[in-house]
Amino acid sequence: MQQVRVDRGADPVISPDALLKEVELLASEGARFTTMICLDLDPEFEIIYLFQKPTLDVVRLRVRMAKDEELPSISSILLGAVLMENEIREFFGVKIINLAIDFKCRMLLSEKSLQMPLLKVRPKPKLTGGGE
Amino acid sequence: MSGELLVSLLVLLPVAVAVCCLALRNAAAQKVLLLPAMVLLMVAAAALALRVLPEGPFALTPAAVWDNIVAVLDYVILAYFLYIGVTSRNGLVLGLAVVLAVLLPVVQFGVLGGHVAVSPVFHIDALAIVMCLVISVVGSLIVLYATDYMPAHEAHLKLERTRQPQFFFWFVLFLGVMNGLVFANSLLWLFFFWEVTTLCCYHLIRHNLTDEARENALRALWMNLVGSVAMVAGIGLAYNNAGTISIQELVTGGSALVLLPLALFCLTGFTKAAQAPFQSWLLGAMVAPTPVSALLHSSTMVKAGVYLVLRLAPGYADTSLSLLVAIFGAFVFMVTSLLAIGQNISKRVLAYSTIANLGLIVCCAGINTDLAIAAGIALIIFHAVSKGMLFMAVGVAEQQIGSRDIEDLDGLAARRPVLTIAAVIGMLSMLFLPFGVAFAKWAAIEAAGAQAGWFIAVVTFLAVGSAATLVFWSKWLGRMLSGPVVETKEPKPFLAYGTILLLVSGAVGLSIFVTPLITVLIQPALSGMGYDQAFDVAGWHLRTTFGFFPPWALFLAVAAAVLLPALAARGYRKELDPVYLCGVNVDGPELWFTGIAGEPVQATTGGAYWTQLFGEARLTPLSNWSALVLLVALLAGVILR
Amino acid sequence: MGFLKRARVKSPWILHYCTGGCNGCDIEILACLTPLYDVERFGMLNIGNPKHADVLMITGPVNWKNREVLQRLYAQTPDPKVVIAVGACAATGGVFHNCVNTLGGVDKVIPVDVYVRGCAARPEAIIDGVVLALQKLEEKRSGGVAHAAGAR
Amino acid sequence: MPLMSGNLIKNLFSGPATRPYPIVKREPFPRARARLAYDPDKCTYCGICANICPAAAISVEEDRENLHISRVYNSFACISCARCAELCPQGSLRMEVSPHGAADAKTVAYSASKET
Amino acid sequence: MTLTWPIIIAVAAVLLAPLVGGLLRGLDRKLTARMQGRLGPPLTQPFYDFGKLVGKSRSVSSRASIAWVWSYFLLTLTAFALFFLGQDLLVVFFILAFAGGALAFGALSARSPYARFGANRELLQMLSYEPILLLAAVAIYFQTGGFTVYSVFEANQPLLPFLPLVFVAVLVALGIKMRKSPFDIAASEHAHQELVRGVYTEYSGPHLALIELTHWYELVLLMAFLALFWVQPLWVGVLIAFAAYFLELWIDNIAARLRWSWMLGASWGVGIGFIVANLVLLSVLL
Amino acid sequence: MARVTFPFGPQHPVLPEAIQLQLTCEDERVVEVLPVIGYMHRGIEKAAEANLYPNNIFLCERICGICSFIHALCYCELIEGMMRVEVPPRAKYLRVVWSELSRIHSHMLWLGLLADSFGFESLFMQCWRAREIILDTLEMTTGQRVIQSSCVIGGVRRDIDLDMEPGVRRQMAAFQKELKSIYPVFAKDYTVKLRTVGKGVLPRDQAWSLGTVGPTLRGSGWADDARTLGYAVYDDLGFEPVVEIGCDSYARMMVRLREVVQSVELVIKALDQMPEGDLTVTVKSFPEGEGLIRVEQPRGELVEYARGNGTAYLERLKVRTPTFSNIPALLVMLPGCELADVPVITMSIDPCIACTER
Ligand code: NFV
Ligand code: SF4
Ligand code: SF4
Ligand code: SF4
Repeated sequence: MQQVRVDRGADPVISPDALLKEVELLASEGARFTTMICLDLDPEFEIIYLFQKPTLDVVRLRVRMAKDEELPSISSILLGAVLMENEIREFFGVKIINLAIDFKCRMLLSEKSLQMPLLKVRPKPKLTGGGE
Repeated sequence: MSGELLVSLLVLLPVAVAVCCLALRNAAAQKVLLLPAMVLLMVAAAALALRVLPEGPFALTPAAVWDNIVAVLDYVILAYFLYIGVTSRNGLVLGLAVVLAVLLPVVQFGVLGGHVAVSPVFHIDALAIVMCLVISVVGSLIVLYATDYMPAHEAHLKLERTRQPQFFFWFVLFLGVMNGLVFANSLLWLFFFWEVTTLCCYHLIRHNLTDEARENALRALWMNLVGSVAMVAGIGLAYNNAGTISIQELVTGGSALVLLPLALFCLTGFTKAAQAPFQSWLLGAMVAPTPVSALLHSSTMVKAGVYLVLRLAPGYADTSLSLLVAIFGAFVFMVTSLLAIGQNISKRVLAYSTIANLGLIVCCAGINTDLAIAAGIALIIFHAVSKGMLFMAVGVAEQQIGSRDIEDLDGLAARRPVLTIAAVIGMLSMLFLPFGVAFAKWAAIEAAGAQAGWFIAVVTFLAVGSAATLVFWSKWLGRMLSGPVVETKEPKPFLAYGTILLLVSGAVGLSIFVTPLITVLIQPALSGMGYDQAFDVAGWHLRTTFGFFPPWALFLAVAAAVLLPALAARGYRKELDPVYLCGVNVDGPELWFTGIAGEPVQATTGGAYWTQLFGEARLTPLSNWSALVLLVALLAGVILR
Repeated sequence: MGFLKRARVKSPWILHYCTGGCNGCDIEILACLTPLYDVERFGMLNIGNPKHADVLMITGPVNWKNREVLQRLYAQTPDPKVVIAVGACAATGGVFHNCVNTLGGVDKVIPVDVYVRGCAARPEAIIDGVVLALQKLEEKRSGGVAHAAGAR
Repeated sequence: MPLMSGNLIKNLFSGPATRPYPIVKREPFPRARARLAYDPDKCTYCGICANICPAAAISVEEDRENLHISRVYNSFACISCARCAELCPQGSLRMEVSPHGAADAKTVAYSASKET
Repeated sequence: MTLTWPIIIAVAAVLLAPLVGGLLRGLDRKLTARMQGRLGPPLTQPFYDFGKLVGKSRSVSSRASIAWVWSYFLLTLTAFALFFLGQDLLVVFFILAFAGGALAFGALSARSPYARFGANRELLQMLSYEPILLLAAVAIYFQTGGFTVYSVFEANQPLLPFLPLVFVAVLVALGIKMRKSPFDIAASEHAHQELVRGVYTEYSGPHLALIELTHWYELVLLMAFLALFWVQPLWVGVLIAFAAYFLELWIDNIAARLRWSWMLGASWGVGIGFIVANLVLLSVLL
Repeated sequence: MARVTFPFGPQHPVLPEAIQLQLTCEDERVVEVLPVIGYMHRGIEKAAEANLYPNNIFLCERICGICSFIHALCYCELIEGMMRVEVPPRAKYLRVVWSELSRIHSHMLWLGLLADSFGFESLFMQCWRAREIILDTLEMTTGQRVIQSSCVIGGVRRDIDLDMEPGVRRQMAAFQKELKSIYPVFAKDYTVKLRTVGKGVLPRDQAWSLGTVGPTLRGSGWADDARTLGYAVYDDLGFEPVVEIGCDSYARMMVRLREVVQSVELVIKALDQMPEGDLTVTVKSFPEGEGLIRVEQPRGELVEYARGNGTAYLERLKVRTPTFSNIPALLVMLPGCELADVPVITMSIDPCIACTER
């Protein structure tokens, strides 16, 4: 039976600056990007990166960052991450920089939609709301 | 007017006018000179036609001193070629000129023994009249067009010192020389005129004096010199084998011994007609101002090549040479039509189309039946009118739009309606049936189909080529027809537009009156060459031994089919709907759609060229080698018999 | 003009468009074309081009990005035309009623003539819907009441 | 190349597989879920169904002025999940196997008469 | 020949062709459906489609397009009439090519990417089938000594035994003209194609109806051409044409749509190759 | 060279769903592809935070109507795992049966659409006709054709009881017969091969590094299948992933084709081995903490993450669907292909936009 419950303590937690180095290391071992999960743990974001080793196991990596911190994109190392990074930027407003393909926060949402829908606590300057 | 006078007028008037042009630096003055002169030229041609057609061939032999003058001039020109070869450091030109310089005296003094009296020197039959009319009418109109075109051209180039005098000198000279060429019966005279056309052509291509222009002019020169060498050799052989250098005698003599010289003359014709593998000089010629292209492609230069092949056709009728010429022509027709599909430069497409049509004429000469020769002659006429006009239209478009790329002609109808309609009619006249070119194509296919054996290859080439023609014209034609309406006033320079429209009406009119054209011009030309009547003209339709062509009925039907809807569509006044763009159009007149990141993206609709199949990179080597093999086979076949 | 009128209900050409549903209804619409249901019996064709269509079959709750697309497709469909909203989410938003990026139903964007129930709507239900839509189509005339696109 | 031919021959000779739906209606599967049947007599208006419905297709409304409670079912919104039927304590809700298979004429209604 | 009879025949053909063509298309859809195990639409479905389209409102994105679509129709009609007047086959095919060109011009002038793609592919299709048709006419000349339809009737032997390979080649052309797999690259009979019906994309309502009508004429014309391969007695030819039609449908249902390059290769290889082979064989054997 | 830039979608006859590919072509050769997505995005992850956690099953099922059962299964297994609920064995077997039936229905649907995308209409019809057998089986056993609503947290809601089982077996046999007539057409037909072999080549290492999953990855020679992780009862069924090494559209097609065969066998095997017992266990508590699960969808590996806080509402539900991972591969495969191959190559990853955009 696969492990469903995630043991938090087992994951390395790093800062955004250390991310690229870690990912490069992983990539050099042949790992590939699986997905990333962003959590709005106000006042921080926690982003869980999942990588898959050629042995098919999943490796986790957690990044903790302040909401206005910049997160480097890993799409230059692993192109497969580009869509998910765009999505997280669009849904949470995480400042991801150097995206390989930049959808300018218009990947899934239109300018009339509710912006950054998954934020738990909305920032002060009210963003253009959607809906009727 | 006496025939002599007319003939000398037709040859010498252009020469005189050309010299005058050299002295006139003023564009208006040139116009004042050229307009009446050209009208006079046309009138003279018509008058000669009126004389020759009812009365039969007209022979003329100038005083013997002229023979000497011509001989001297031959060497002057040859020296000039040598000079060009030396100064340009072009090995090919130099080498060929040297060969010529050796060969010419050998032939002239060694074989011909100094002087051979040919009687007559000029033999003006109906075929020559056809050519003369084409040269004098279409050529003159192009000259008039050039008087409008060139000032604008020079204004665009911002020249300090006008080069128009030189331009018009060579330009007008060309007409006279061409007339002389088609009248000539003596091979030596023919050779002289031939060399002068080469010279004119060289200078006209070079006119803009850019590096590319110089280079392309040299290419044209050496390729034409190949033809000259072949011609001189042919003259020598002809005299050696048959004892005559009169074309008429050679052709009607029916001796198998003349086949090799005839083959050499055909080769000469091919070089001048830019048949593969010599097509690159004509393609390169498009660096010249557009009137030059119009002139070279329609009424002069290349037409001289096919004229020669056609003129000699009776001489090689029913020989394997004829078959090989037919196969060669058909092959060139097919391959250049296919090549044209891959081109996006309008003038290049036109150039390939010219080569293709010349190939078709060559093929007709090779098929060598009444119908085929008739088709060939008809093609010369129709092609000259339509192609000259198309070049002129493209030239105007290039000046006004600033591009010769077919892509940029997209939607021209909205910007330049008159020009577009002219061009569209011109293209249709190159392409579809009731019009003359297609009529000739029809006749050619029937004529080729009626021959058995190896002519299957000819028919196949013709069929594929004619389908390819359809493709490259159509995709160009269709693009021009609609576009966002732009409020621009179409500048309409009088002479340029006037000549274009005249030629358009000529193309249509001649096609409508193809039956009288055949009875009045083509059938006499046929009988002049010793062929039977190709068509059984019954009232208003044409019947061949196996086919049937009702020109007027077709014209009525097609005119109704094309014009009525066009008129009706003009009346459609409702607002136009946006095109289908998968539901993401951005509203507006142009083609925009919502693309990545929600931003508007302009939809572009570039043309298709299928370059991986029809591109020059792929097809040209293939075609050149095959054509070369065919040429070698052609010569070898004749030598080995 | 009895024939023309009859022809109209005998030859409904369909434009199927998914505005953000789950696919379920879309594949059922496709299933209608296949041997077991074969709506071509009624002359129906899935034509895929608004300019050729008579019947718009719309599935999904319409999300914000698709709104304009839907309006444009509707505008590009020549009259007379009918719109069928297929499935719960096309009718009301269905299970996506509380999703932030949806508008909750096709009739929020373009006028709808017929609703088809179900999540996913069964082929039989879709056929019923088409039959009803054709009745509506018969009532409309060419160039008749032109609906303003995006009524709401 | 003509690997499909076998199928075509079979299809040509075995007749069409088409179910002539509106004319002949297939017997529905006993488990088929079409619409919700409601028995107002048993209902206590407890509101569980309304709370639990994932598509918000049911609401139990209380009209205080008229002292009237009604249960409103929007069959167009219903996703036929049968969760309400499962959870209704009174058993007043039941998924209906529609008599003619998956759909009947009631499945469709005009916008104007969009029932609630 | 007197012109009375041909004119009567031609007028009758022009009047009857929509009926025949429509029914043929109906048969096509019915048979296709049955091959796919479906019931299929009624035989008269094409007429319903036609009537429906006539009654629809128009959507026009370019004036030139609507002019050309009418030209397409009228030119096809001209070719059709010429054929039934017993005229020169080459003339008929040339006019038919003009008609095809008109269709392409109409699509090209719409400035719509899809229509233009369609038009370009339509031209490629013409590049594929034109030579076949022209060569087929030449082949018929080989056998009959004339290029006219009339001469086929005058020659008193059936063509098919002598020109079997030519017949096969014409089948290729027919497949392309009918827009059937594997050659339905420009505008497919069925809509799920990457070009959204290509050349027809921008037409709607009555114009689409007109195109449909033209197709019927084209279809009847090509069937008549196939029937020419056996005109003594004519009913054999008609039967052969129907058999060819069925074969075409069969092939449509056992093949995927192929790409243009393949189409070009196949039609030139099979089409032209077969005709040339046939003619060579003929001249060697006879 | 003349370029053509135009939208391919969102409304396009070869695309059953709304996605736009912004294509740039030279002649007919595609030189640039940009995916424009968002036409199907509903905001399910957000809605999942507002719903009672058991209701999310029905929401998750409607992420996609094709792979809906496995979506429900995934969500249920995830929550069960977080709450340490042990599901009765019979329920596990039933889950496998329905999962595999869903897979067959999804693959058959796809095979049909693929056939349609290269203009093989009769084959499309044949596939969808065979697929109806599976849909009938699903309707017979669960009451709905495409969205079954049969999985709940703690087990399944419906049973395949003794009187139903023979019916299911009969249907499977009928399906196997149909499949036999379709299989060779796909595998061997000349025109099919012409349109698929060598089209959309995705080399082995690129398939891996771009993050592709499912048949797209397995068609490039990787034996990566989440079913080997053994959720539900895949351990007991002796499951082996299907792998092809062709790396092209044909290989991907063959993977799916062979998976259909395999799935039918799995269904029958599951029916054979199915133990008696309860269908559900009652679940009382609320999910807490974090959970992560990977299951195999027809299109590949589905990764779901949930975070609960001990209330009836989840704090976060993250669904990473297989197509989401497969789309980057399209950007590599499409440039350089012919326009006519765009539908085939696009279909070859079996894109499901509803899943991708949630
Ligand atoms: N298989 C699958 Fe899904 C999921 N999850 C995915 O892309 O189909 Ni709609
Ligand atoms: S109604 Fe249901 S099945 Fe249909 S699209 Fe909407 S959610 Fe999917
Ligand atoms: S749950 Fe049952 S009893 Fe309660 S309101 Fe609903 S139907 Fe009535
Ligand atoms: S069946 Fe489901 S959707 Fe329908 S009313 Fe009951 S709970 Fe709501």
